Amino acid sequence: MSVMTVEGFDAFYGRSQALRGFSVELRGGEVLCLLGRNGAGKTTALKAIMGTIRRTAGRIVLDGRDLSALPAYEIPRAGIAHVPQGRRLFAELTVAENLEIGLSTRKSSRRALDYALGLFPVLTERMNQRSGTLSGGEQTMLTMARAMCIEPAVILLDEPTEGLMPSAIAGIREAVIRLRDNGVAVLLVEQRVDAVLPVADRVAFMDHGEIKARFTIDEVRNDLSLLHRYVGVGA
Amino acid sequence: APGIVGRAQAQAGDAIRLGAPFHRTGIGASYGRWYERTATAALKIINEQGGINGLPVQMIVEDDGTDPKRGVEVMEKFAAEHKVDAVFGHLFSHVVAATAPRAGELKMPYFLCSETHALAAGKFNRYCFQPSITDVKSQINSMGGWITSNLGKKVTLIYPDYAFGYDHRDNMTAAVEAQGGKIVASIAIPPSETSFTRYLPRIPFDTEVIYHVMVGPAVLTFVKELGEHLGTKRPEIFGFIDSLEGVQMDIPQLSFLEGTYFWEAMPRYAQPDQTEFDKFYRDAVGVDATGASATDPKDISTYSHMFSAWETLFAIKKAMEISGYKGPAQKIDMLEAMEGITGFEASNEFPQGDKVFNGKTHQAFAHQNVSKFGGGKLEVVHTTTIEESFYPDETDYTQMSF
Amino acid sequence: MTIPNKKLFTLCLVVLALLFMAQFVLSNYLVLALTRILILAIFAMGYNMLMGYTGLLSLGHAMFFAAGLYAAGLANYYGGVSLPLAFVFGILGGGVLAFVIGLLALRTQTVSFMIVTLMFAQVAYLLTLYFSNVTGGDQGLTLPTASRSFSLFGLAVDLTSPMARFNIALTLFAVVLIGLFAVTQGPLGRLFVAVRENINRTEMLGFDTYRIRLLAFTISGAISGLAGALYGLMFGFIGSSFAEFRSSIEVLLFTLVGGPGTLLGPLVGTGVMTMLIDRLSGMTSAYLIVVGVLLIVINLWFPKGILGTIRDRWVPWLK
Amino acid sequence: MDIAPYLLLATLEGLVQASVLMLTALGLSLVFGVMRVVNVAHGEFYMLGAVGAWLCATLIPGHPAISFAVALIVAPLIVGLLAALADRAILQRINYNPEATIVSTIGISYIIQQLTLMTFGPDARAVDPPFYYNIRFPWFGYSSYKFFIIGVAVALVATLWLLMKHSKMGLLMRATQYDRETALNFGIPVGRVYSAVFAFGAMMAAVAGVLVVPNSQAHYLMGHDPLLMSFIVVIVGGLGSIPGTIAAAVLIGLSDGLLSVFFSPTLAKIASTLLVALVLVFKPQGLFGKAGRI
Amino acid sequence: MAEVILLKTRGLKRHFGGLKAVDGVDFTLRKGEIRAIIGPNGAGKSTFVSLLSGRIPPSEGTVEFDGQDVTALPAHRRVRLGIAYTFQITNIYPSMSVLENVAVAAQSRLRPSFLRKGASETEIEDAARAALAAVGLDDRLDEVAGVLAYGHQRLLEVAMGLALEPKLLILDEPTQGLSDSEIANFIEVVKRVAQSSTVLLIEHNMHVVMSLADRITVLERGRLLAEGSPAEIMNDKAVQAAYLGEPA
Ligand SMILES: Nc1ncnc2c1ncn2[C@@H]1O[C@H](COP(=O)(O)OP(=O)(O)OP(=O)(O)O)[C@@H](O)[C@H]1O
Ligand SMILES: Nc1ncnc2c1ncn2[C@@H]1O[C@H](COP(=O)(O)OP(=O)(O)OP(=O)(O)O)[C@@H](O)[C@H]1O
Ligand SMILES: [Mg+2]
Ligand SMILES: [Mg+2]
Repeated sequence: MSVMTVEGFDAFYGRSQALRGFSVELRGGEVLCLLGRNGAGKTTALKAIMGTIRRTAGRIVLDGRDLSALPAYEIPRAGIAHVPQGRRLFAELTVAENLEIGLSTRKSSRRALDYALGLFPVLTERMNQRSGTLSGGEQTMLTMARAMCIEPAVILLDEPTEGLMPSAIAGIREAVIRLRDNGVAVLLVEQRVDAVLPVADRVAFMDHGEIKARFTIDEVRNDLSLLHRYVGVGA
Repeated sequence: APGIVGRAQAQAGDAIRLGAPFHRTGIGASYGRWYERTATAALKIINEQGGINGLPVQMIVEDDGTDPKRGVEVMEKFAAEHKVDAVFGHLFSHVVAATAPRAGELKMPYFLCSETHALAAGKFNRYCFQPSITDVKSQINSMGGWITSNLGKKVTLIYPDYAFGYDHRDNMTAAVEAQGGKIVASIAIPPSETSFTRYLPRIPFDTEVIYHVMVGPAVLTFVKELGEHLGTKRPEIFGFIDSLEGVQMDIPQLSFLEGTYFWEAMPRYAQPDQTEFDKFYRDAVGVDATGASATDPKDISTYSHMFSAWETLFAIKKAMEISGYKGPAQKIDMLEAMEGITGFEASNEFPQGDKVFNGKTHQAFAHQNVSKFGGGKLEVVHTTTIEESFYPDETDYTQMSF
Repeated sequence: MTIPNKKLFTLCLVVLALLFMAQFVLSNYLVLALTRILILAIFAMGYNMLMGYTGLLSLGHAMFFAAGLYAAGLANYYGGVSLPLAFVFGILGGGVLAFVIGLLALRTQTVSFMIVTLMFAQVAYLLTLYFSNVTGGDQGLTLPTASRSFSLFGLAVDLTSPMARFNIALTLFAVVLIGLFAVTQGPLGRLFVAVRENINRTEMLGFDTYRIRLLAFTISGAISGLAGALYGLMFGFIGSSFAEFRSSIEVLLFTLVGGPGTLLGPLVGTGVMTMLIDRLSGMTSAYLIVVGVLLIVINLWFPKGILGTIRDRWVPWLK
Repeated sequence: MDIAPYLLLATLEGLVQASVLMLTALGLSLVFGVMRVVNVAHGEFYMLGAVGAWLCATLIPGHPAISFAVALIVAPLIVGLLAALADRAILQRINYNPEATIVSTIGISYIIQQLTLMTFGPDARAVDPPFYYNIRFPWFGYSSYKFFIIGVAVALVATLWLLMKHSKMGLLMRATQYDRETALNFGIPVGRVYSAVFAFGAMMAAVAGVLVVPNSQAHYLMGHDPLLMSFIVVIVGGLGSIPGTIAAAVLIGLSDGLLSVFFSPTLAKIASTLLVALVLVFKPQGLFGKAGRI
Repeated sequence: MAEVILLKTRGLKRHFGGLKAVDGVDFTLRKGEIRAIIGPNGAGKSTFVSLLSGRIPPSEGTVEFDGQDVTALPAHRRVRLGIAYTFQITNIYPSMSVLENVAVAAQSRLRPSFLRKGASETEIEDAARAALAAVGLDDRLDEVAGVLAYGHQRLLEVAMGLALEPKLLILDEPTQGLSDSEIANFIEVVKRVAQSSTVLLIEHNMHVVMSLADRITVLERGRLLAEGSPAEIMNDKAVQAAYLGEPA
C-alpha cells in the first residue's frame, strides 16, 4: 500500500517546461532513488511535491489524503519532510533554533530530536553556534536532523551526501537505512551512483523533466550498463 | 461653480482667463483651500456684475503643492497651455520667489497674495504686483511702536529659522530699537521642529514681551507648550496671527492665551463696529462672525490673509477697466494702468479697508490691527494708520522695461 | 573602436532624433515641459548609474543636484562668473562633493549606505538654510535676467528663450546619454553590474570594489551636479527646496518607474511621472490618489520598472 | 537661566521624543527585519493613528480619557487591518521585490495622504490629553502627560522584546526572514506571517501616533519626519536589534537637544546629524549590529 | 620541472571565538603540482584556503606566494598576483548571463587598469568563451546564471576560476553536486589546467582525489595530520580513522 502517490506533475519556469507528467509512488519503508544528469529536473520535482513551485497539473495523495489543493505550508504539516539541495539553513539562527523550527512544524516531541541528534552527535557540540558558520558537512547534517524533527512519513532528500567526507557519507547512508527501517518512505535524489546502490530499493531515471525509466535495484545490479545508458557513467 | 473651467479652450477674446495657482496640497494647504474658496466667491460676484469690460472671467486652478519647483511649472503651464491673461494667488514666499522670475520671462502679469517683502525690495520684475495685502516689513514697522509703548521694552523674539523668520527678526529688531526698546533674546527655531519645549528656557527672566511668529502645522503645539512652560506668571505675549491662522481658538489647550495680543490684517471675529463691507464679504465667502465656515463651525478660515485673494481680483478688474483690457494685446496697458493706481477705497470690493497703492514698488499699504484674546475670541484694541506702515521706497519698477 | 550593443545604440540615436523633432511638433508648453524633463532625466541618469547599475541605493542624491545648483548659481550670482564657466563649476561641485562623501559613505553597504547618504544630504540641506544670508535659504536667490545670456565661441545665447533652452538641454542630455552608453555597455559597466550582483565575488576576481564604487559614486555625483547647474542657470532660481529629501525620493522614483539599470529608463520614468502629475493636476485635485494608484498598478505589471521589465521579458539588449 | 535646568529639560524632551521614535522605529525594524522591505508608508500609518485619535475624540463624548483609551485600541486595530490589506492586495503580488515595494509604498503613502487631506482636511487638529496636570519645576512647568508617553512606550517595547526573544512566534518570524522557501518547508505559513508582521509594524506606528497627538497635533503631513527618523534609528541601532534600536532612539532623541545648549538650534541639528552619520560610517553594523540580533 | 616553491605558510592560525579553525599550519606547495587537501568536515579546510586567498584575515602567521609575503594584501591584490579561488558554496552573479559571468573574470586578467588601453570587448568575450568551453557550458552562454541547475552553477564557478588563468587555482569542493558523467569531464579539465597552473583542490570525493592529486595533505581539527603521496595517505591508519571511516 503506497504512502505517497504523485501523479502527472507539470511545471514551468517561464515558458520552458521543467516537469512533464512526473509521477512516483512510494511505499512506507522503501527507498526510491531518483537519478539524472545535471538539470534533469530532480530538484524541481521535489519542490513541486513540496508545493514551493507552482504546478500546472497533477495530483498528490498522502496516506489516502489528497494534498493537491493545499497551500505549500500544509505539506510538511501533513508529514512530508524536505532536505533541500545546497543546505538551506536559517543561517542567522543557531543550531538549536533550527532544530526547534523542525520540531514546531508538527509539534513533535523531544524524542524526535533525540533520535535525530543520535544520528549526528557532532551537532550536540554546536547547539549554540550560528548555523551559517558551520562547516559544509555540519550544515548537511543539520538539515537532515532538522527534517527528521518533523517525524515525517515521507522524506525527500536532495543530494544529501554532497560535500560530505567518506565516513560521514556512511553515516548518512546509515541514517537513511534507519529511517527506512522505521517505516519512513524515502525519496532520494542522488548523482553518485555508488552512494545510492547500497540503500535503494528502486531506481528511477529522469531526463528533461520526465521519468524515462524505472527499475528495481536488482535489475540495475544485474545490468550495470543501464547506468551508462541513462546517466552516462561507465560501470 | 460657473466661471471655473478645468481646462481652457484657448480662444483669445471670448473671456478673460485668470490662472490661479493655489496651495491645494503641501504645507500651505489650509491657506490654499480658503484662498480658492474666497477667490471663487469674488469671481462669482464679478461675473454676476457682467464680468470685466463685458467679458466673462474664468479662473483656472492648478495645485502647486506649496512647492517652488512645481510653482514655476504651473506658471509655465498657465502661460503656454492655458494662455491666461494673468496669474494670481500665490502665498508662500518661497514659492513666490521661485515663480516671479519666470513670470517676468514669460511676460505674464503676476499678482501676489503673499506678504513677501522681496517685491517691494526690488528683487522681482515689472510684471509682479502685490495690490492687496501689505508686505511683512510694513506690518512689523507699524506694530513696533505699539508694542514698545503698550506692552514693554524688553522683547524676546521667537521665529522660524529661515527667511520668513529673519524678515521678522530684522524688521522687528529695527522697529523696537527705533522706539528705544531692546531685544533681550532672539530664538530661532529650526523648520521641521515638532516640539518646542526645549527652546523655551532661552526666554530670559527679564523679558517683558514675547513676540512670536510661527507657521506650519506645528504652531498649535508651539503655543500650547509656550503656555505650559510659562505657567501663570508670564510676560506679555504678542504674536502674529500666522501662529494660529486657521486654528480654532476656544479650545482648552489655548486657554493660557487669554490676555495676549495678536496682529491681524483683517479681524477674524466680527467686531462691534463691523463694516457692512466685512459683512457682505463674510456672507459671500460663507464665513460666520467667528471666522469659521458657515456650514462647519470647526472649520476655521485663514481670515487674516485670504481677503487678499478677493481684493486682488477686484484690483485686477479695476486695472483692466481703466485700460479697457480685452485681450493679451493690451497687457502692457493694463500693467501701466495698475501702476497708475494710487489706492483703493474701503468697499465691498475692498472689505479689509482703504489702501494706498505705490505704483513704483508695486506694493499696497493698509491698516493693521492689534487684537486681544479674551473669552475665546479676538477683539481689536488698536488699528494703525496706513501712514505708520510706510517706509522709503526701495525700488522703482516703472524704470524697468517690460 | 567597435560599438557594443548596436541595437541599443541605434535606439538611443532614434530617441535623440525624436526628441529633436519634438520641438517642431509639440506645443510651446510641452516643449517647455520637455526641457524640464530632459534636465531631470539627466539627474535620473546620473542616479541610475549608481543605483541601477552599481546597486548602490543612495537616498541623498538631492545633495549633489543642489551642489551643482549652488556652485553654479552662487558663482554667477556673487562672482559674476559667466554662465559656461559657472556650469563647469556646477559639475565640479557635484563631482567633488560626491568624491568626498563617497570616501566616507562607501565604507557602509546596503541599508546603512542608504541612511548615511540620507543623513549627509540632510546636513547639506540644513547647511543651505543655516547659511541663508548667502544662499537665501528657502526663499532662494533669483538670478538677474541680465546675467542669463552669454556668448560662447562668438555665439550669443539667451537662456530666457525657450528654443535655446530646449536645445541646450537636449544637447547636454545627448552628451550624457552617449557618455553613459559608453560607460555602461563596456567593461566598466560590466564591473558596475558585477559589484551590484555580488560584491564578494567581484573582490575575489581581483577587483578593488571600493575604488569601483567610488568611481561610480563620483561620476554619478558629477552628472547630478551637471543637472543641478543646468536647472539653476536655465530657470534662474536657486533655492534650498532642491536639496530637500523630497528631491532625493523623486529621482529614486523616476529611476524605479523607468527601470533601474536600463539606459533609457530614467528618461521614461521622468517623462511618465512628470507628465502624469502635470496632466492629472489640471483635471482633479485628488491627482495624488490617481498617481498613487498608478504607481501601484505600474508596479504590478512592471515590477522592475517599465523598461526593466520589458528587458527581462522581451528585449534582453535593452540594458 | 543657568545650564542645569536647561539640561534637565533637554533631557526630558529628548526622552519623550525617543519614546515615540522607539515605537515607530521598532515597527519599521520589524517589517524591515522580517520582510526585507522598506515601508515608505510607515509614516502614514503613524499619521493615521493620530488622526484616528482625533476622530475618537470628536465622536466620543465625555471625559477625554475615555476617547483616548478607545483610540489607543481602535486606531491601531484599524490601521493594522489596513496594512494587512495592503500587504495582501499589493506587496504579496509583487513578491516583496525590494525596489517594487518602495514604489508601491510610495504609492500607498500618496493615497493615504491625499485621502486624509480630502476628508480630515489640511489643518492641524488638537486632542485633549486623557489627563492634564502641569508639573511645576522650580524653573519651568512640564506636562505630566509626557511622562505617561515614556511609560507606555517602555512597557510596549519591553513586551515586544520578550515576545521576539522568547516566543515561538518570534522564532518563526525570524526564520521566514532568512529563507522563505525553507520556512514553507517547515509548515510556516509565510504569507500569513508576512501580513501579520506588516500589520503589526503599522500598529506600532499607529500607537505612537495616538500617543503623540494630545501632545502635538494631528496633521496630514505629520508622517514625514517620523519616517525618516525611525529609519535612521533602525539602522543606527543595528538592524533587528531591539536594544540597539532603543539606544539609537535615545541617542538621537537627546543629541540635538543637548547640543543645542551650546550651538544655535540649526547648527545643533547639523552637528547631531553629522555625528550620527559618522557613527554609522565607522560602525557600519550600527551600534548593536551583528552580535545583538533580536 | 625544478622544485620551485609557489606558496608557503608559516604558523597560520585562525580562531573564531574559542574555536581554533586553523591552528598553526606550516604548508608548502610546489609549482606545477596538483595538491589535494582532504580532512573531516569542519577540519578547517575551507578556512585554510580562505586564508590563502585573503578572503579571511589570519589571526596569526604568514602567507608567502611566489616569493612575496602576501599576508597583509587584500584579497583582490592576491588575485592579481595569480591566486584564484572558487567558493565552496556557489557564488556567482545570478542575474547576469553565463557568458557575462565569466567575462568579468576574463576582464580581470586582460585589463588590469581602466586607464590604460586594455583588451577589446571581443578579446574578453573570446577568453570567456574558451573558459566556458573547457568546462562544457558553451551551449548555455546566454542563459541567466541564477536559473541554471545547481551542478551547472558549480561548473560556472570553475570556469570563472579558469578564465583568470591563475598561477594557483584553488578549488573548494568543485565537484559537489556534479553528476558522475560531469565529474569525469571535470577531471579532464583540471588535468589540462594543471599543465599551466598549480592546483590546490579540496575534495571529499576520493575518486576525484585519487585520479588527480600528485600529493595529498590531510587536515584535522585545524592541524596538519599527514602529508604524502596518494598511496601513503590511503594506507595511513590515522587518516583512515579520522576520515575515511574504513580501509580503502
Ligand atoms: N528558477 C528557475 N528559473 C528558470 N529555470 C530554472 C530555475 N530553476 C531551475 N531551472 C531550470 O530547470 C531545469 C531543471 O533544474 P533542476 O534544478 O530541477 O535540475 P536538477 O536535476 O536538480 O540538477 P542538479 O543535479 O544539477 O541539481 C534546469 O535546466 C534549470 O536550468
Ligand atoms: N565565521 C565563522 N564563525 C565561527 N565559526 C566558524 C566560522 N567559519 C568556520 N567556522 C568553524 O570552523 C570550523 C572549520 O570550518 P571549515 O569551513 O573551514 O571546515 P571544512 O574543513 O571546510 O569543512 P567541510 O569539509 O565540511 O567544508 C568549523 O567547525 C566551522 O563551524
Ligand atoms: Mg538539483
Ligand atoms: Mg569546506
